[in-house]
Amino acid sequence: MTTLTEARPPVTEEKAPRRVALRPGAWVVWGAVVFFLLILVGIVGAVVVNSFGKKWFGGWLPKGWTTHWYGATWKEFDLGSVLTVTLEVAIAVVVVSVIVGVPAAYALARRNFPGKRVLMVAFLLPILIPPITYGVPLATVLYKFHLAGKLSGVILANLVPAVPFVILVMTPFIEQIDPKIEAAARMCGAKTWVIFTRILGPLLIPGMLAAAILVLVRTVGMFELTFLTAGADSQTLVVALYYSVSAAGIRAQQEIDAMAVIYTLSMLVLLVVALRFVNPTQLVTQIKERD
Amino acid sequence: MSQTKISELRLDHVTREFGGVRALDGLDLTITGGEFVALLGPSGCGKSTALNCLAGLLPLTGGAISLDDRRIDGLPPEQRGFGMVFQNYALFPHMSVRGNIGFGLRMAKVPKADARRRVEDALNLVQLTDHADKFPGQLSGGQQQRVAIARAIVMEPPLVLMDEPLSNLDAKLRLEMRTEIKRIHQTLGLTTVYVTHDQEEALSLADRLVLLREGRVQQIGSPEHVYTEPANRFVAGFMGYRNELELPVKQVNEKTVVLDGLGDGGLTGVRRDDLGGRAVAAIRPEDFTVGTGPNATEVAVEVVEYQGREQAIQARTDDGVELHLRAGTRLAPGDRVTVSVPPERVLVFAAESPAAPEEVA
Amino acid sequence: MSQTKISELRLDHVTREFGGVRALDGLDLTITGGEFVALLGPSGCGKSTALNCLAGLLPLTGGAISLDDRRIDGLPPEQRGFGMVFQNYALFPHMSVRGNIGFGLRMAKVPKADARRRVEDALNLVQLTDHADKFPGQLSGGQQQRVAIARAIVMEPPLVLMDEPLSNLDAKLRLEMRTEIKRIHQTLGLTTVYVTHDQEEALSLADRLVLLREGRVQQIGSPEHVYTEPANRFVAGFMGYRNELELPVKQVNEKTVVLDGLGDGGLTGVRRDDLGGRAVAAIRPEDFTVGTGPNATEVAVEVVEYQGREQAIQARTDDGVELHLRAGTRLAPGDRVTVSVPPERVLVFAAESPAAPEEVA
Amino acid sequence: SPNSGGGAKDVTPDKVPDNPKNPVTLNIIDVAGNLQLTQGMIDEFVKAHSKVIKKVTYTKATAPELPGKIKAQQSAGQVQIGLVLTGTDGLSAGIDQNLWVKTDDYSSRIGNPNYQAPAAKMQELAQGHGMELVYSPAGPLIEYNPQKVPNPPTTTQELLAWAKAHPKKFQYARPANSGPGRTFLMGLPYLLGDSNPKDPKTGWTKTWSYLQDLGKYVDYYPSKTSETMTNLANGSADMIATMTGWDINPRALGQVPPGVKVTYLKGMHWVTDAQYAVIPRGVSADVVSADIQLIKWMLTPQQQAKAYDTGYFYPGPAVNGVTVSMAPQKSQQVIQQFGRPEYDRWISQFPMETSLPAEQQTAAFDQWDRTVGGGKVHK
Amino acid sequence: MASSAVVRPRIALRHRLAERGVDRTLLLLLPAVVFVVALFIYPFVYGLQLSFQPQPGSEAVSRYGSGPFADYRNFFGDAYLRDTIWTTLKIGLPAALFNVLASVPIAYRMRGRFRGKRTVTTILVVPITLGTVLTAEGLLAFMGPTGWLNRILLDIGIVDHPVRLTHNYWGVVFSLVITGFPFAFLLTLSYLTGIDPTLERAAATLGAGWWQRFRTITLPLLAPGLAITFCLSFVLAFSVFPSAIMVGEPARQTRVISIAAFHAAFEQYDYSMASAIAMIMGAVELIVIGLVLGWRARLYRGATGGKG
Ligand SMILES: Nc1ncnc2c1ncn2[C@@H]1O[C@H](COP(=O)(O)OP(=O)(O)OP(=O)(O)O)[C@@H](O)[C@H]1O
Ligand SMILES: Nc1ncnc2c1ncn2[C@@H]1O[C@H](COP(=O)(O)OP(=O)(O)OP(=O)(O)O)[C@@H](O)[C@H]1O
Ligand SMILES: [Mg+2]
Ligand SMILES: [Mg+2]
Repeated sequence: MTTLTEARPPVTEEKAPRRVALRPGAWVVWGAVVFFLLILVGIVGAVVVNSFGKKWFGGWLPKGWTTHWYGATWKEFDLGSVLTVTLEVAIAVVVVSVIVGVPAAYALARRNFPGKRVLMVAFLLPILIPPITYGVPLATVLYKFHLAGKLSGVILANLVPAVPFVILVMTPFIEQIDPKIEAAARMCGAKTWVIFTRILGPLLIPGMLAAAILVLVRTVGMFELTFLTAGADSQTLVVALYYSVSAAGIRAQQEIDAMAVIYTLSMLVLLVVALRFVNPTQLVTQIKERD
Repeated sequence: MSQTKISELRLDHVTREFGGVRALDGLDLTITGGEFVALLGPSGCGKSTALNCLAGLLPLTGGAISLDDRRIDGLPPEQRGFGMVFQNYALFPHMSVRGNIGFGLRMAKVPKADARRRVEDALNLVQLTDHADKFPGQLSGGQQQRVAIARAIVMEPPLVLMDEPLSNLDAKLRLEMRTEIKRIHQTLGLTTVYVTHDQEEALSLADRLVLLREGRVQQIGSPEHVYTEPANRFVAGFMGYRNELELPVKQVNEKTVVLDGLGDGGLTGVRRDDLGGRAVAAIRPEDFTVGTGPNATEVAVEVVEYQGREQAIQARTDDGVELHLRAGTRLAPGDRVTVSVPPERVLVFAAESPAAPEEVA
Repeated sequence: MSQTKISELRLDHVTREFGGVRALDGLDLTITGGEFVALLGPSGCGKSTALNCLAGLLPLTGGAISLDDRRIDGLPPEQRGFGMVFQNYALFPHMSVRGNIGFGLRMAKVPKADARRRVEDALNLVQLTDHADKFPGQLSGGQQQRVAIARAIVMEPPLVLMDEPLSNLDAKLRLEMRTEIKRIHQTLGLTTVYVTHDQEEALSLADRLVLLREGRVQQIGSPEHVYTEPANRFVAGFMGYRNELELPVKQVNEKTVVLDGLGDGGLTGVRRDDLGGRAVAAIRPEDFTVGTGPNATEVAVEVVEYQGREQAIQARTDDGVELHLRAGTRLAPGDRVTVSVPPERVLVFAAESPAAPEEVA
Repeated sequence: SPNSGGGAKDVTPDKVPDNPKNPVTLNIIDVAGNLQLTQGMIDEFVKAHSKVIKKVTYTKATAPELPGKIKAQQSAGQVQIGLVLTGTDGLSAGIDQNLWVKTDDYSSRIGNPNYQAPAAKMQELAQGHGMELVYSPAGPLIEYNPQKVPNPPTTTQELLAWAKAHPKKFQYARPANSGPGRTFLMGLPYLLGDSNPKDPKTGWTKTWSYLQDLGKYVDYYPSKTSETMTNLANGSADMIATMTGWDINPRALGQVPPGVKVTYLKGMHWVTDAQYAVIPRGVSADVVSADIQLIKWMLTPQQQAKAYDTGYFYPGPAVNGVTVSMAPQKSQQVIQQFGRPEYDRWISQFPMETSLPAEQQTAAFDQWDRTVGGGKVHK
Repeated sequence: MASSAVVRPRIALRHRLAERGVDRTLLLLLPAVVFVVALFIYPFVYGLQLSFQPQPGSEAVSRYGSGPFADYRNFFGDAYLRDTIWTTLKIGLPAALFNVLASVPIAYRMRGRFRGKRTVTTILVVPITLGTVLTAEGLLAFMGPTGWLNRILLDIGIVDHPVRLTHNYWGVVFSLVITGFPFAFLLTLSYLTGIDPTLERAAATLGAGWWQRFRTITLPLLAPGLAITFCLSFVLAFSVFPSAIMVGEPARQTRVISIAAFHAAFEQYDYSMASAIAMIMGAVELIVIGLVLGWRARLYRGATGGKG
């Protein structure tokens, strides 16, 4: 056993110098992040403070506080049901657009076929062309088939830009995944559907999450198409919000702010819920980074 | 997915091109059920391509594949029901080892309890029980490879395709895994197509060897056949006839031939080709013996490599011909020794016979 | 990046944990400049981990690495200037073969013309000139591996770390590449740390072998030393002493020992440990000879594997002890033969000596 | 074509029953903020006439998008909106595109509302395709902070001089997005004595050059009236354009300090404003019937009194004979506290002009955008 | 053998098609294509043909007659309209570029593992929920002349008059950055984490410093994703509308093309002109995106990890 260890001085207990000091680049980046966040706090803070303020005629803070504005808007727009509708629409659009969009993105990412360019343009157009142009005829079609004026119409109309959006976002994600992994799944007898749900699904979660969040944001914020196809009981929050911002007439600034805060809060809840479930960093890499 | 056994798998002129270059060029092969076929050939000769075509992962550029007289080359991989061990493993990064191995069983809707048992068995087989809950990213190379093997084998598919499944394992483990693969192959009556670059593995496992070169078959035959009677100079070179001595032909007999330039009496060997003016004698290093005997010649030892009980020797004759041989006795560079080789161990090919390529395009 | 040669690289108690499990446990090793060190050990024993720690890709959990008495374990990999061939290649998928190989030279701002020449040389070396413009995704497994080798070697780094660089190459090519690696190592005076699972490779290439098991060093020594005098039962098993026969001790002498149960006169071997009641005799299959001689015993042949000139035999004594041996003569299952082994080729360890693990945790 | 009612089929008046066969669910869409004034009236109607309307749903939206929505429904033959409450913009867009039912056909059933004279003029803008519900003389008025502006301007020239002396302290919002902004714009031709106050393209030479001069001292044009109010409140502006409702209501809401004052410029003509109820073509006979009854109800003096609200559209009622004292208690209290007695005087004192028809308004906004708001680019 | 000889041509065709990328995988496109055709193509074609039918009595017709291109000629003939393209590009391009470029280094830093990473990520993504209205209101309140920001600046003494940060070009750009950055960041971060870190390690052993690793390994592998991120950010920024009005100077500096379209559609009720403007808008975007995607097509796109 003499070969096992060689004579050597005792190991020094001193810790190796680690790369702890941040490089200048890092300082700049983190500085920029902090700056951005400060601005953000200011912007959000100003609105939130005002929405609770009684009167704010300049000065650092309003004179007096109240929650009256929230009650007022809530009542005026019956926000309870509006929020429910918004939630339903948002979730339906996200789910359907992901289900329809991801397979299409898959085909676009994995295959080069004649006519692909034309198809890409066809998928790009709904994102590029403002709804002004196609909103009314689209709504006509939907009314004709008795789909508009209720939830289904709002959902369908919002899907028009959402599906291409998902396709566009997901294509690079799918390109990143090694096709060999799919091949392996097929060799295990997995059909296309299973490949999507069991193999690509989990690997694409960060991408789908990103796409879903963005679609969600766009849907909740999509005024024109929603308005054109909504019925009395299928209004979404943004319609109410736009009304309060740009409709004729007088309303308290605080009330608008209160509504904006409600809008943001409801989106925030959705976002945080989404982020709780999945982290926007890829599972795979996470595991790799553990070493 | 047919879990029934295969009775015949036929490849008819299977061809696959990549951008005009034929990676696989008219492969004709009939595999009978329960056979263990090994694909051999230099790096880049089309072995993986052949497996991928068989599995249905690459569309064919030409030819046909039929299983028991049913054309299957149009079938998607999941409907062929073959198992495959990928050269690069292709493990599911988001599933634990257990999840990876059990995936196929879940697909086949094997009852939970049964599946669990089979997964545990497979884990045991590849000696990964302790790592069952790790993810592929947390495994060593060899561990990953074993997961890939287990994942394919646990399905007990009628046809298993294995692409260098043991390349990252140490000698001891490789031996064990090899035995296991053989055992499974036999007990389950599977048909196996196996790619390896390890001759010993190929020889000991396979019923039949297929030698490929630049996408074209060079020889198909039993291990012994290929080993002792390589069809051409390329196969000989690839099968371990490391000494390829290009020498002028002195005398051609019916079965044997005498070449000039090695030893005093020339080099007598077995004739394998029609011969022109020059020929190539192919000799395995281990067929040389140190000491006088047939075809004796004196050489100077140049390089000695330690290889345990034996040494790998590079030596040179006085005529400047380089020889590779193995010696059990200790030699040192500079030593002069006489070596000999029995004529039946010397294969003589025409110099034009396809050579083991320096470069495989 | 220091292109100067290394004079001494010292690993002091280098330790690396993954979530509490020690993949590398107090590795002490001093590598002198120009040395060729091979790391050996079963799959998952920590070889890649050791290389990664050396390269600076994994932070240490404990211990220190010093290069010529300078602590380097805090340095980022790019400042260490070591070259590395990754076990999984890690080729840049968006660069051509040429681009991959030339990457390091571009980073080092080697003049264009010079770099081009060196890349071409490296391409030549790994026989990929014809594939120079392909992308990694278009290469076969072995071709990718050769790119990985070329990419590391073209830099001529003072220390090269190679993680199973030849595992996906065929025998012929492996032999050639092995020679090239050795040649480069010698002509450039590089220091090389080499992981392999191929014993022959390790024995013939390395100046020194390091045997690892579960992250701990088992033996460090010259190939011959490790081969003939394994430090313990584990090393013996790993180095090819495939027969590990646990038998009762009959008689203990100063240097030798006689065990009960094999042959009539017992099994005489070299004593390597202090012995208790039972001991383990480690014997290589190739050390058995068919025929009478010392330690003769009669066995029944059970399994015969074709391995070319030789056969791998699995046989059993009348006492039920299983033996692995090799035979040049043809045997068939059921044959009864007498086999013998010289006592100096039988190593006897205490039964408690660490065994080659069935399962490597 | 975009200008037709598409597939909308009109019900002819003879098909419209006096009472709906079945009580209807009425979808009311408000694009003018009109519900603030009229929701009380409607709710009371529904309570009192559950046989006519069993339920109302309210939708609020902005005017511009409304025609598109109605048109989509009409082209599909699926009109779901039963009644629209709109300002002049939505009204005339719909008239242009033939979206509204001709209410004149039902004048016998509605009866002749006893409109005040200026309100009656505003009703003419509806061209028989809608009924005016509320009315306000609006503006233009100047609102200022008396602490900063002890002597408010009394003429346009004084205003210009003041603005010059106090750059960036006078503000009015972009007319296209602001009631006071557009009232100021439409009132200026009268104040300046332009050749044709009804024709912004050719008849407003003085107005345009005045606004350009004034623009030199205007910091920027907010895109919402409320922002001018905020600026007045926090001191970044000292004088802004306003109108009656925008003077009273924000102070009542606490947006603007109660102490600010309002004045007018010499030569003032009121530019009146009104809001209407219109019925989209293509609704069922029952809905038309319910609409007619509802409109009639809303035009009774008792209901009209609710239009005083909190000074939001001051005064509000469109018909004669409605006094503050008839309004709900809360209205009375707000008007008492934040109303200005001088308004009644000014309303009777100055001539009333209807606001421009939508087309001319658009032209005026466009011109303003090009030459005043965007003028700085081209100079 | 006879039977297989008969079917051979059919199968060969299938293989040939597969070689060109036509196989059953393309069926996956079907739902999306059906969707786009059913719900988008008809309305879009309707809008397109509308843009070639100038509205009688409109300004375009009075100037350029009732030919199919009158609306387009009107748009390009009127500097006030034509300039909106330039104005929009001037806002949209820098904002989109900034969002994408700024998100790269931050996302790059966020890849590694550190405590609180999830929190920081979430906080950076949160502004996505603000919506244009809150952003606009917040900008006006916070950055307005009497807002907190100006108060702070005045109190510190950096400036002696309030700085105008709203109701001009910058106001709109700020609002686009605040809502657009998280968008770009979220995408970039997700694309970035799909890249196998081993590749960077390999580059490190070849002597590449962090910047070189980033430039030669990470960036090229990220580029296809960045291209898409840029396209989407650009589309968002190019179609900026509410904030151009609320925090911009809608008559002048921030008179973006969608204001012109809105004006035509909803103030003049000239839908054909609005369609024409929208088509022009789409065309401009398509040109920019076409350039970017054309560039993307030339990049490496494929697996960015794994063995080989
Ligand atoms: N996608 C591709 N595009 C272009 N050429 C390819 C592609 N895939 C493989 N090739 C080429 O086809 C040939 C055969 O490749 P294949 O992977 O079958 O080799 P192999 O026999 O498995 O080799 P190895 O033993 O090195 O794995 C190689 O020369 C390779 O470069
Ligand atoms: N990221 C990780 N997380 C947890 N465990 C890990 C991780 N990486 C490696 N390990 C474990 O550490 C041990 C050593 O791994 P290493 O890769 O060094 O093995 P190796 O000697 O290179 O094996 P092989 O010959 O199979 O490549 C293995 O048991 C492996 O499972
Ligand atoms: Mg291969
Ligand atoms: Mg390893």
